[in-house]
Amino acid sequence: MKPNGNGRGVRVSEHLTRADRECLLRHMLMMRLSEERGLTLYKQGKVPGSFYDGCGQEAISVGSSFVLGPRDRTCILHRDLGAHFVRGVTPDRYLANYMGRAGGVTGGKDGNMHFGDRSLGSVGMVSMLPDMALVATGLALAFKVRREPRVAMTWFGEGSTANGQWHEAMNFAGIHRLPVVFVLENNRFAYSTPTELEYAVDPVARAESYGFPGVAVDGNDVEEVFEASRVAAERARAGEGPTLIECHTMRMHGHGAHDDMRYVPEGVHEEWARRDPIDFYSRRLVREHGFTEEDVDALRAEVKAYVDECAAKALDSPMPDPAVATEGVFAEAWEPLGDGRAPWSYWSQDRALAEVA
Amino acid sequence: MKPNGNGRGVRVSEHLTRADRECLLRHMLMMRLSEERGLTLYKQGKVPGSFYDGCGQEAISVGSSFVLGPRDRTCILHRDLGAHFVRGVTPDRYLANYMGRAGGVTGGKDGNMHFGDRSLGSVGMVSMLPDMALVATGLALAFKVRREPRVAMTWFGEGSTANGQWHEAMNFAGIHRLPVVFVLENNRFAYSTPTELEYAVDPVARAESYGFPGVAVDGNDVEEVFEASRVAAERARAGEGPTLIECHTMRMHGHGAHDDMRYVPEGVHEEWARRDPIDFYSRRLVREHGFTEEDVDALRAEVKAYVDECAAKALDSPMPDPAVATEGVFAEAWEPLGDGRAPWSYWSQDRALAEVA
Amino acid sequence: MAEMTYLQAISDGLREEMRRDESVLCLGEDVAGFGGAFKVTDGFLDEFGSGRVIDAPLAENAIIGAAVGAAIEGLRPVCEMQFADFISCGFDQLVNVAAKLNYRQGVAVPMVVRLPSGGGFSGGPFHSQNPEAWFLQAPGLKVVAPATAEDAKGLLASAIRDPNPVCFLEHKGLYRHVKGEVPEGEHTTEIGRARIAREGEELTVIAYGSAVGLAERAADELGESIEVIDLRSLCPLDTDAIVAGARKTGKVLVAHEATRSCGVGAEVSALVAERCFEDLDAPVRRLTADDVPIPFSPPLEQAVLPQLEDMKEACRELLAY
Amino acid sequence: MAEMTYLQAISDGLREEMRRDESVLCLGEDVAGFGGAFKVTDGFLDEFGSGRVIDAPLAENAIIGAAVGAAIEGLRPVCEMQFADFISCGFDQLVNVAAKLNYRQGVAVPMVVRLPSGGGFSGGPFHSQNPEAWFLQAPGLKVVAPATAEDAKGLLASAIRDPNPVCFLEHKGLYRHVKGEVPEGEHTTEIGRARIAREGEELTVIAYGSAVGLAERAADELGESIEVIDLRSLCPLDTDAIVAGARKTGKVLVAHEATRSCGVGAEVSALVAERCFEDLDAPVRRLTADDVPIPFSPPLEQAVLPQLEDMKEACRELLAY
Ligand SMILES: Cc1ncc(C[n+]2csc(CCOP(=O)(O)OP(=O)(O)O)c2C)c(N)n1
Ligand SMILES: Cc1ncc(C[n+]2csc(CCOP(=O)(O)OP(=O)(O)O)c2C)c(N)n1
Ligand SMILES: [Mg+2]
Ligand SMILES: [Mg+2]
Repeated sequence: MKPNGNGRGVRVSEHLTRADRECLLRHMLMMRLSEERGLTLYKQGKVPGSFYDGCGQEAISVGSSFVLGPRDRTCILHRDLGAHFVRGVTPDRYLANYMGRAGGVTGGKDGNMHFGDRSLGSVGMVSMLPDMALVATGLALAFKVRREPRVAMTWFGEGSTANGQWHEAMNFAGIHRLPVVFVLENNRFAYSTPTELEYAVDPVARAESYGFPGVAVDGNDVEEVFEASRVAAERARAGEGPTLIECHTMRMHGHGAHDDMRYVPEGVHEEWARRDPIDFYSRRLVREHGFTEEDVDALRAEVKAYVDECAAKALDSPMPDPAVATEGVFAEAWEPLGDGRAPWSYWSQDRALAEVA
Repeated sequence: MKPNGNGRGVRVSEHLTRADRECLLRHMLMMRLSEERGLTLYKQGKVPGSFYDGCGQEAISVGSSFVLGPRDRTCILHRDLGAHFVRGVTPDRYLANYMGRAGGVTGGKDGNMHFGDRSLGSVGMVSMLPDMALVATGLALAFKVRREPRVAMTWFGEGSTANGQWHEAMNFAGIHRLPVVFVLENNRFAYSTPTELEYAVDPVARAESYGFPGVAVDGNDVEEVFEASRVAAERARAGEGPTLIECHTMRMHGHGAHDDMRYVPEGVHEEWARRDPIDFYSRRLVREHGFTEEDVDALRAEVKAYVDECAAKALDSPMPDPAVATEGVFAEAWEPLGDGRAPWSYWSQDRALAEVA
Repeated sequence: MAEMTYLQAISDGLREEMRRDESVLCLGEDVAGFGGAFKVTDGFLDEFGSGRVIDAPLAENAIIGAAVGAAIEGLRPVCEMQFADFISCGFDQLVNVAAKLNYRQGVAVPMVVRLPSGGGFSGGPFHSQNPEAWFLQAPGLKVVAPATAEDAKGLLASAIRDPNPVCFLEHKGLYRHVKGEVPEGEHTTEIGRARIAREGEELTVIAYGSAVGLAERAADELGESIEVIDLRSLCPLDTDAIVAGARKTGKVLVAHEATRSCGVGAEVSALVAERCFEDLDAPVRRLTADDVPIPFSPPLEQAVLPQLEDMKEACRELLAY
Repeated sequence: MAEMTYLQAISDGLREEMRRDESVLCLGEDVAGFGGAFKVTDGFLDEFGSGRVIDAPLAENAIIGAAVGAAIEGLRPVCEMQFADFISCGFDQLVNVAAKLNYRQGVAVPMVVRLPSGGGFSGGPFHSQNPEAWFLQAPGLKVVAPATAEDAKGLLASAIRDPNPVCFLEHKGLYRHVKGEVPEGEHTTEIGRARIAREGEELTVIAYGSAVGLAERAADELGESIEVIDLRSLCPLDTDAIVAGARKTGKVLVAHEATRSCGVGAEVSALVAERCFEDLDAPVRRLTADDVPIPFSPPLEQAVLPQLEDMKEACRELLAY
């Protein structure tokens, strides 16, 4: 269950309430069902361009972003819809963005997963990978310069670790011990390229040579991802610097909806399907945390109804006014990003307020 | 004597004849005396632009390049004049290049150390660091694709290891086990920047996470550098892939002639002066290899006379014809690089010929 | 001759060259096992093997830098940027290493960088750019941008045989929409020569890439005597053809999909201004994308990129001048 | 007012802004301990501390990318490229991240990239480049290029206060050779406004950076009534000033040190062609560097870069037209 796992993975967190656990499952379900809905809209020809999802990787973006406080900041990538939802984006604005509607997060300026809700503390990804690792490093630099107990979190795939900007981000963050959490999603492929053509040695091994810990966890176990992220965020907040968390998983869909995945060896999907993060966690909630099958089914039904509602809302959203096409190239003034939602019970009202103050 | 040395350093090579040892000392002297002469010409206003040298680092470029065969290829950097000399460049063409003369290696098109003699298998460095690491990787790719037992060797400073292109070169060379030798010259500073602001952990540690060995040697001991390079070149030729050789040393002059080195802590220069690579090796030749003081003095005198002669020749070289300024932007045809000089006795006439065939 | 799409013509030209010269090799992300994001190298791995069709890691400077080294040693690397937009990630190796080596050191760098460029299908800000003008500000690079299937094959072959680094802009919007008769077997098109796509007397539209078809369609629909010049080669530019075209009709519209400021259109306009001052009956006009990132949503993208109606309007205006 | 060099004015402007606004910080190679390769930030470390004057590792994408993140969080980073040429190594973060964030996401990125540019002192192919035209092909970047000490200070202050990424081109050849009276204390110069450097009636030279002084000297030595417009801001361009200048004399010479093809001169020439067709008495001419890498040796470099004699010759030709 934990390829290259380094044994540090905590499988059952002591920092989660029943409500937290339900919240984790809820967001994984919300991601899965929203992306399935997006794919349907794509097949119906309602999504211009291409379609990308993170099916099979829901535990990673949900489990890691769940540790964040309101004032923390994120650069969320293309397999990480769950992190957008955890931070407060609603599925309607995600679906509207895919459809290029005015109601999408970018209002039609950018598409698919290339968005971030500035009012929720998120900086929208660029396509060039892994550029956002440097941007997150810069956010963390600001936190350190101002001595603020805040964390920047960003994500990237294993293929992106071959790019020079990845190295520059790791090295810079290591030198200045910046409060940034790097979540590496090793989903076995970069588009069609298998890991043996991306690197000779698993990139988690590099972390130490940048001067900070690298930990490998089961990316399909949301609590294990949560625990590694919680420790990393604490470290960062305490001024001890970055952490590289490698989450082993498998990209269960094509790179994009057009990709037939011919290149994936026989049996790999089947093997990983047995380790579906949502089924896995649902079973665990029932087995170990006093949830009933009915609780889980009810939650799934509730989320499904909500996503349906959001899809309808997205479809009602109009196309943007062509006049905006030439607006906004330059900013009139700088304004701070808003704060993100922090659903983890740890961020109780007063703690959140205290932090904002 | 071996900061961060990993104990692998062989101090006395079994692969060097007396003539080889004399040749090593000769080229170190040639580098030292040629650069001193260049600096004089610079102070006399005969060198336009700036002046850079590798004073104190002579053992590295000489010791490493000495292992190369005629068909091997080099991307030589700005502290590595010795490698140009070992491969067959003569001091007059080096000095003429600094003075922007027609007789310089680039004929005035480029300056200072930004040259490489294509007829001697060398590709002239660009200023952007460490771009040549990728070019050398590409040379090695060609060797591997063609199954040729050839090696590409390149050099870079420790500061350059912070750049993304360094990472891309290491990663690519590691994935394809390319026949390339990377010589890392850790001279304690990148311009004025001390190592603690360049990296958190000494970069030699990264090699393993790229899938090939990293070895640290005393960069002021020419035989230790030679031995590490010999092993690395053998590895490469045998298809076993790259090696990263870190040579610990100290940049004894400023980054450029204009640099007063205020930033170098008290006593550091004095400490390293005691470990001057040329004095050190001269003493060793007398102590351990049957040379006499007279032999060494005679050699120094001979090299000095030769460099004087070369300087005169360089000064006789005319400025280039302005007409060439707009020529050569595009090539008419591709032509192979020539072969480099291979003075090491191992490259006996027949072996060299055999290799060329 | 055989009917093929622009995309097939690129594949065909590349395959022909790889068969003809075993030093030609393909290097890029997903070009081997997957056959390239746009399937240009589909089947190449099987035919030519993993030594000549190489899947690169996600590192554009590595792709271009390694190609430079391999080219110096006598291989003929054809690099694929998965999208032209990613050239910004390999920019340094391209403009400082590849472009300048021959001038500085007399070291020829025979390589091609294939750049799937252009928009029109909601690619958004990072999958729609037309970076060609950057290359004209980096002396040492040749730049070609075919508009037809025949030229796509011929210019790619010529680019591969050229001893210099050549940026090959293949417009994604033409991949499947442009079809034409293409010579089978070896076929080259000289780099540096423009092509008269349509003869006319009243107005000369100087265009390249996706703007050529737009101009032809506009001319047909307007039913006016409009000459359309397809530059094909942006560096070197065919100045003679530009000057002749301007002199012939006395009215010039320069059209391209790339953004406006300091684009190739500005260069052509400046050339005409310098060389044809006495010959013009109207101001040289430019039809280009606005100076904004290329937006994703169809109505926004259409507002930014030159459309057929814009082309017709610009022609009408100049004809009426 | 105080007499200072162009270089001192840049230091002075930067220091003033750092004193005025503690969110301003300097990030670059050797800017802290060493005070910068050209000593622009000399003494800054002592005055502002290591939290605001940061020596970066040798990694330009890191410098620009980290600045983007810091700017988003409300700092005002001033990045120094040790030489403008090295922007090619940070190009992707500049053109794809910094330039497009506001358009795509409504995220302002208030940062400055200082670019010591230009040649004339045997810097060679990698220490002499003028990359400004690249930036005009990357919508979302503002671009300024002062020619005087006063503007160097004023434009840097305005660039720092601007909520957008601004490329600040400081010409190394002007650092110590250009002196002038500079307002003490706070001083800003509006971005987007050209300046009439010299009044004249017969010919208008539109220039920026090092070409401005060249044009003024040429005008003086020729003793002719030549107007010299200093663009100062390249994006946005002051189109009104360009058009007015062209209309005033009917003859236009566009001059800059950057290479020719797709340079800013091409853009200005194209603008004049579009807007002033009826007003011109002579073709718009360009005086620029040739399209070659900038060579090292003095006779070669002088052959490539515009010289005073070339400027005089170009003016004479147009005056005689
Ligand atoms: C600099 C750059 N080059 C190429 C691409 C095209 N591309 C998009 S996704 C992708 C594969 C990414 O693999 P990985 O980093 O493992 O992320 P994953 O999609 O597997 O989550 C590639 C090559 C890109 N986005 N950026
Ligand atoms: C990409 C790039 N950025 C900046 C520079 C300017 N520069 C020239 S040498 C140097 C320091 C290099 O340090 P190191 O790699 O340790 O080599 P050393 O000079 O110490 O041998 C810098 C920053 C450069 N040459 N290339
Ligand atoms: Mg992946
Ligand atoms: Mg160093």
